[in-house]
Amino acid sequence: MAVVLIVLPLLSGAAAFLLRDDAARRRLLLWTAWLHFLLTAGRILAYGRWGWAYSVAEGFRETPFWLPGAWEWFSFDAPGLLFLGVTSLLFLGAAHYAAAYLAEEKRDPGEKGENGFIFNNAPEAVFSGCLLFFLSAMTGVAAARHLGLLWAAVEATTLLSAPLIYFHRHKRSLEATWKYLLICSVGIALALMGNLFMGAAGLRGGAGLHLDGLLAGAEGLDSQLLKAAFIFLFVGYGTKMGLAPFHTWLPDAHSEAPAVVSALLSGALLNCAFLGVLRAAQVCGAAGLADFSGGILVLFGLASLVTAALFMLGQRDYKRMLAYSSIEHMGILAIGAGLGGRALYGALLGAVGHSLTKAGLFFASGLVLAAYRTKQIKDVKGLLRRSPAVAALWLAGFLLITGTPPSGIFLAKFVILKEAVADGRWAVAGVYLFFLAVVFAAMAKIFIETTFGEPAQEPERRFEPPRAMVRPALFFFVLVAALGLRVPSWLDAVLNLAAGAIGGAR
Amino acid sequence: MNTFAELTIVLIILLNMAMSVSGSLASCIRLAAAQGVAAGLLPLMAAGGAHGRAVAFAAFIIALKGLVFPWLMLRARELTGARKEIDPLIGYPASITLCLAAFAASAWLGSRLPLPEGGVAYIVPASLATIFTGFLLITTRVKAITQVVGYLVVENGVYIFGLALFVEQPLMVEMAILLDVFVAVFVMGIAIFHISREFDHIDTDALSQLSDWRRGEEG
Amino acid sequence: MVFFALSILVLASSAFLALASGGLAARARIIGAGGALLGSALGLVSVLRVLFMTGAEAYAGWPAFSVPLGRLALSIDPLAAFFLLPVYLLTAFAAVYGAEYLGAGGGRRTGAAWCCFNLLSASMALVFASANAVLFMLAWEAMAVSSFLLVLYDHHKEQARRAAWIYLVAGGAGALALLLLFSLLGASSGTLDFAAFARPAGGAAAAAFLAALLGFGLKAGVVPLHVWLPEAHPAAPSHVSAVMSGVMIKTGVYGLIRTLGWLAPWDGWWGPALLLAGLASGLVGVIFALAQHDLKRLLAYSSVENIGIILMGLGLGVTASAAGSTAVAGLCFGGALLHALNHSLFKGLLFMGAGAVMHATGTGELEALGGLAKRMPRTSLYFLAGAAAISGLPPFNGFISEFLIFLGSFGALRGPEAPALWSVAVLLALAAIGGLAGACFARAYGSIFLGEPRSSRCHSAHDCGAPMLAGLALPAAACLFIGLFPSAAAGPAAAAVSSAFGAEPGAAFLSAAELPLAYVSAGALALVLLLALAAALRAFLLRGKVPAAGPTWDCGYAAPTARMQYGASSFAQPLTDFFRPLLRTAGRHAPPDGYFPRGSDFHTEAGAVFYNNFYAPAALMLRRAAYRFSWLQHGRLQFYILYIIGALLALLLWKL
Amino acid sequence: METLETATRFAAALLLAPLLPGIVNRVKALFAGRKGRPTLQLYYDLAKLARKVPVYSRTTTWVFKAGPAAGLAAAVCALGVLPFGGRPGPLAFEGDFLFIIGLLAFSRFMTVLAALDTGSAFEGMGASREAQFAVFAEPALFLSLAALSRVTGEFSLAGMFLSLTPDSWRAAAPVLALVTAALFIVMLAENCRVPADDPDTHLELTMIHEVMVLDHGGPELAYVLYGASLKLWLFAALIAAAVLPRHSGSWLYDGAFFLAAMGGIAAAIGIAESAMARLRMLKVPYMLMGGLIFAALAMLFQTGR
Repeated sequence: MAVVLIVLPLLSGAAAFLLRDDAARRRLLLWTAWLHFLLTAGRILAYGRWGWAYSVAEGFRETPFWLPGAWEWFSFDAPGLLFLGVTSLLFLGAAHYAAAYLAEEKRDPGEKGENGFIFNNAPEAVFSGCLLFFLSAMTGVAAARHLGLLWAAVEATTLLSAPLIYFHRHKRSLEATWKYLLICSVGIALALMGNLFMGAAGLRGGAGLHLDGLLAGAEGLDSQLLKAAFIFLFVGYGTKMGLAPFHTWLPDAHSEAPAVVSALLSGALLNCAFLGVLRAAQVCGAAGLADFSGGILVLFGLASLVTAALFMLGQRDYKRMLAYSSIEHMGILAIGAGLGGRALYGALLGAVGHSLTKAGLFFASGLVLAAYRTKQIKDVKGLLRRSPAVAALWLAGFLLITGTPPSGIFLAKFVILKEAVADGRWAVAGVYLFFLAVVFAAMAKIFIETTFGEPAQEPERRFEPPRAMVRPALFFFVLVAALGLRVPSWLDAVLNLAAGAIGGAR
Repeated sequence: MNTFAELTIVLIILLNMAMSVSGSLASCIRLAAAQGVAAGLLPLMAAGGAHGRAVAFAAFIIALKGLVFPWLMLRARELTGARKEIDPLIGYPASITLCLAAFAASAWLGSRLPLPEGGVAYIVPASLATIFTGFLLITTRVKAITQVVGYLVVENGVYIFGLALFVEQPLMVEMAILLDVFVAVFVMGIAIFHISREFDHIDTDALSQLSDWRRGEEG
Repeated sequence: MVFFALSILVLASSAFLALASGGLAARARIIGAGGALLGSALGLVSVLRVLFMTGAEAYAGWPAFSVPLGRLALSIDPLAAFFLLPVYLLTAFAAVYGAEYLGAGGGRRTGAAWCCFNLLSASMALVFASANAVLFMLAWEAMAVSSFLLVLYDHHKEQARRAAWIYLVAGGAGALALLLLFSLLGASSGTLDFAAFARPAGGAAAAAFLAALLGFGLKAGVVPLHVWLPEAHPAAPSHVSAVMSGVMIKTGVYGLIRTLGWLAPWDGWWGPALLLAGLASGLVGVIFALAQHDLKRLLAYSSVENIGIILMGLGLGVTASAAGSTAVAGLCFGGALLHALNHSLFKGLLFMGAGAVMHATGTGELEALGGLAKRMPRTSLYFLAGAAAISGLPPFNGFISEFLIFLGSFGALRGPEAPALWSVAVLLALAAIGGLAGACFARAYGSIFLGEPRSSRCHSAHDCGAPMLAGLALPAAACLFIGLFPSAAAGPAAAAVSSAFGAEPGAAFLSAAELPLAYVSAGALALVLLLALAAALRAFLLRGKVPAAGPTWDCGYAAPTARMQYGASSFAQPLTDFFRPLLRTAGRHAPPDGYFPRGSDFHTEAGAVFYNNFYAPAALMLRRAAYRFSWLQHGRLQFYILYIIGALLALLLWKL
Repeated sequence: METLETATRFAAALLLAPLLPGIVNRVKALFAGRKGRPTLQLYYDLAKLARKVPVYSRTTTWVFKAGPAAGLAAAVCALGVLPFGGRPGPLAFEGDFLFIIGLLAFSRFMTVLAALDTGSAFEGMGASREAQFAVFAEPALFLSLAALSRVTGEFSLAGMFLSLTPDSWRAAAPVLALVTAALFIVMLAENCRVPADDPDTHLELTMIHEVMVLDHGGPELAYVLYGASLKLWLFAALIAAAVLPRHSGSWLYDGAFFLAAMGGIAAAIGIAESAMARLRMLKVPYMLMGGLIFAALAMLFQTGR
């Protein structure tokens, strides 16, 4: 199953490179997304309903599967499934948006202007192909049972998303791409060090880097080496996840990439990195080092929250503002994961909510960009007059992302806070609350100024967004709001199992 | 056998020093390649038994790091018509001092880490020092290519470190990792090419337009 | 509970229908107003059932709403019902009024306004009825968001956007504080159902109290957390301001009362804390109200004042019942609750009256109005009733609740030391507030309706249509009714007190207040009778005589002009001068000079002192910090990588 | 029988009230060595005014005419609460003084509005001053009554004053003295007497209460004057009840004593007016605060005891 899910987008990606006809390629993109989504959904439901965890059909094994005691390369446990589900759903929306987006970009070919820049787009084949490869790599991250493979998959996501960021061929996007590429590669190199340490720690146990093996023999691991391993893995994957102070690439990449790519980066890629961190924490937890890993996670989570808040104050570019909000949420997730217990449940729920909401917001930001041709907040006024539909999306996204109920994010924040208070972590709760308030104030200012008021340019011309580009965001927002009203039993089961699997602090 | 290994280690360390002071781009690339080759040879000597798999693997690595990468980089350099100089942000004396300091620090660090005692002396410090040298190249050089070189050096260091720990990765994983590194360098090469086209040189200080530094607007 | 559910359903569905009616404002008006009326009628049924028949109703379950920690648990006890009463009453009044006020034009905007209005009512009702923290927060935030959108009704005005921002931020901060409160309570009791909440151990209780004071105080507009109120209320359409100021800020009071119920037994300093907050709010509110030039800002500040009165009652009650004197506590609690109800009636009336004035003249600037009593006789009559009521004068309802709090504080005088001393403070503050409020509203009424018009805007003014007048007349009648027959309101208030603070205070309240209230109503009736007699006597004395008409005598000055009247600021000047240290009144004065002075100018203005001197500097500090911090994102790749290495080394050295 | 007595007392108060200003004026005239107006002057004035036809400004509305009526009605209503000669009024109840204060505020409110209704600069000025002084007078009144109620432990005027005995003066002399002083000051201010105000000044700029009624004439003016006298009666009665804690059983004696005390207080007012000069307008609040401070001291003494 896992292998199928990995190979499917791989093949269609290759096909996308070969195909000549744009329409056909877009259709291929959509079909692949749908197929991937349906398979994933079925898998998750099967898991959530009947706890169908491992199976012969799951992944292929190091040694033939009829041998007992052999470990899979790829298979799904609860956390993997959860993130796979989010990724797949997100990709479905992104595919629809991308198809419409590419069509739009084709309709007025040639050079486009955007606050002063003139640029061309990369060939569409490269774009679609990389999108599909990207999906396959992320599926690999979710499914990997071997830390080495996990590492490889994460690095693959970096490399495959780089061309996507450089879709608009101009200086700024190129700079963003370069920074993204180098910073993330360096970070990932550190993660590789972490893997090595992990392996060294597991050397006596003979577990290698197999997650199952490590977890099984966790008591035998050398704690000092394990700590080193966690630190390296944390810094490595944390760089990819965008935790401060490793976040520096994130605002650039997210603001310069096309909206659909930003959505995928923020909604899916960061989750993959988060999964990497969680895996490391999982081993630490199993080895009884939960307090160690939890402390680090909480510390850097708070740091990210503070950084994001301070950079959102007086932010001048609304896509960068969204990027910083992603950093903020990654911080919240890290805090939740560090606190452990119920907070871990909150963190996972938050990850789901944030992915969908932020993706929708980036979609909306793409529409705003299309309506105003600028990312400067000061030049965007009176969106409500310019395009009521987009304004409604924009505002709804703001309310959802800041955790205004009904919203899954609200529940996540609440659960995490409750856990922090229950543990008597007063300082954590205090900083958490204060900077959440600061973030809220900063974002509120920006969203009010952009949405309301009178448009600057006269004569005012209405902007009618193509429905296909509005629908995905709408769909995601409805989902998140519904999540705030009702967490379905199967999802609850998956979340609980995932939280239980990762264990986390105490 | 270990003597050879230790000689290689010394060679690697010296290469680090050389890189930190080498003034020309091409030589820097070649030094990195040489280091990669040395690293690739290391397992054959260290692990003693030069059995089939190890040999094949070493050959592959040497081919990659000793031939493919330098070729890619030099080609990129040709295409971009980058000037020969490295033009570092800090002077060479400072660089070499930092490199030495890095080596000392990694010696200390290696002594602190309770690593499984390999036969080869100084392999852990050497690997760490290599990594730091890589970072040194990335952070103190202006050109984009040097940063890629730095990245390669970091990779070398990590690889040596892996050898030091005897972490026997399954072949598939090793392959995946190597593939990633290869693709990384490839993609970076492409990026450099684009950079040179857009900015008509590849100094990264041109690549600092994207920032949130609100100069001048107080409060 | 069925009726309540139906009312919520009707309100919500009519809201979405009104929105869906798109450009057709006329249809939106019918749907919106009709839905609001029907919904509030249904709601009133359920409220009255609880207050007079069933005593309490609860409902739990409905799996459709099931989230971690949250479930759909509703409960209407007398306390909730007592607060629900004004919700539905004012919703109905404001809907009737708004049907004319918003008009049949305005296209899509009108539909949106109706949608938000009905959602606001529904969410307020849900706030009072919900018995689970998550559900409560859901309703709470829905309330905040819908009112936020209504504040932005005139979003093309920069002022409105600023107000909306301040309001939204205040609401968000308050919500976070409430999350902290509920986390504390939930941590101790395990669940987030209100029924299961119990006082957490040790310092957590104090923390919870402070969190509640912050979160609910922000909504209630307690000084110094009131800064959003004078900004946001004037920005919204008048019938919305009526609902916001009349009912919505009461959700804060309600929350405080509930919290006190959960956190009992109370620490010693809580009562005084509430009391001091009340003192500050009451005095600051009324003093600033006295200094305002804009009618709606004035009314907003007076809301702060009335919240202060309510809190004084609560605080004194808490102090007294901590000292064991139940009767006093009962009187104070009852008075506070009753004042909450009364305030929503007369404040709603006054805001809608202000709306009528602005509708007719296009301005709420006191210095530009005058002489409207001739042109808008009925509006002026109703407004007068509201003004008298809010100044706490018999025979109106404002007097009743203040009378009860006074009675309580006098009772505390006889008791043990601590409450006695606090009660002296309350007495003084209430007395001063009474005098100041009287001055404030005499000033407002005088400069709007009496004398000669101060600008041409007033000449063409005339009474508005029947719906708006009805929206004014109904609350005015309610104010008079409670003023004349207070015993009718005492029963529900007593029930609410018992359901909030236990049976003893409720019973004590009823027994202590019954007789005095009967006498007060007798006295009020006597006053009305005597007024009638005086009028009759005058008529008798003037029978068959024709009073002559002339110019105002004005000590023989022949040609008085409208500009020579005593204006609003000159009326208030002696007091505003007296309180200048607090008001920081900024003045501009160009005295006439030379033998033939060209002209002179005197202008004073009381700014938002708390915002300018506390919040703005804090925000500036934060922005400065952000500015310095922003250097870190300078765009240089090399340094970015240094960050990573630095952090890595730090971690290695620190943790290994 | 009881009701008859009550009615008599009530009627007596209504009838005798206009006498007080007359007495005051007599005393002042005595001090000034003038012959002075007849004691019953106010009665004559009222009778004359009742017959006159008023002139209304075109600016005014019904509020202008309602002001005096409200003032009168409130004053009469307040008298119903007031104890007379050691007997509770017909409308005495727990906290009735609060009701009285409410009535006073009501009449003040309406009077101020009536003044503003004329649109005249002078009357607006007077109204503003009236409103300002009320802010300081009310707390003083409240606090003195609070001290009284703490001394006696009673909630109703009747209760307070009836439970005042010579012993309570012996026990709490300072408190009661301070309270009396505070009440006296408040009375002076509330009834626009020197030093707060000068009823027979002719300089409008310095007037407070008088200036508010400049435009009134005929029956309205009669209402105003009569209401003012009732108000004076009210405060005087409060003080009388405070300083006169003697209650023999028979209501005849008590009534006589009471009336004598009222006369005495009127005389005291006259003396004060002749002895003191008028304060500057800006100083009046400080005088009222003096009253407030007296009351506060009384309170402190009382809680200290």
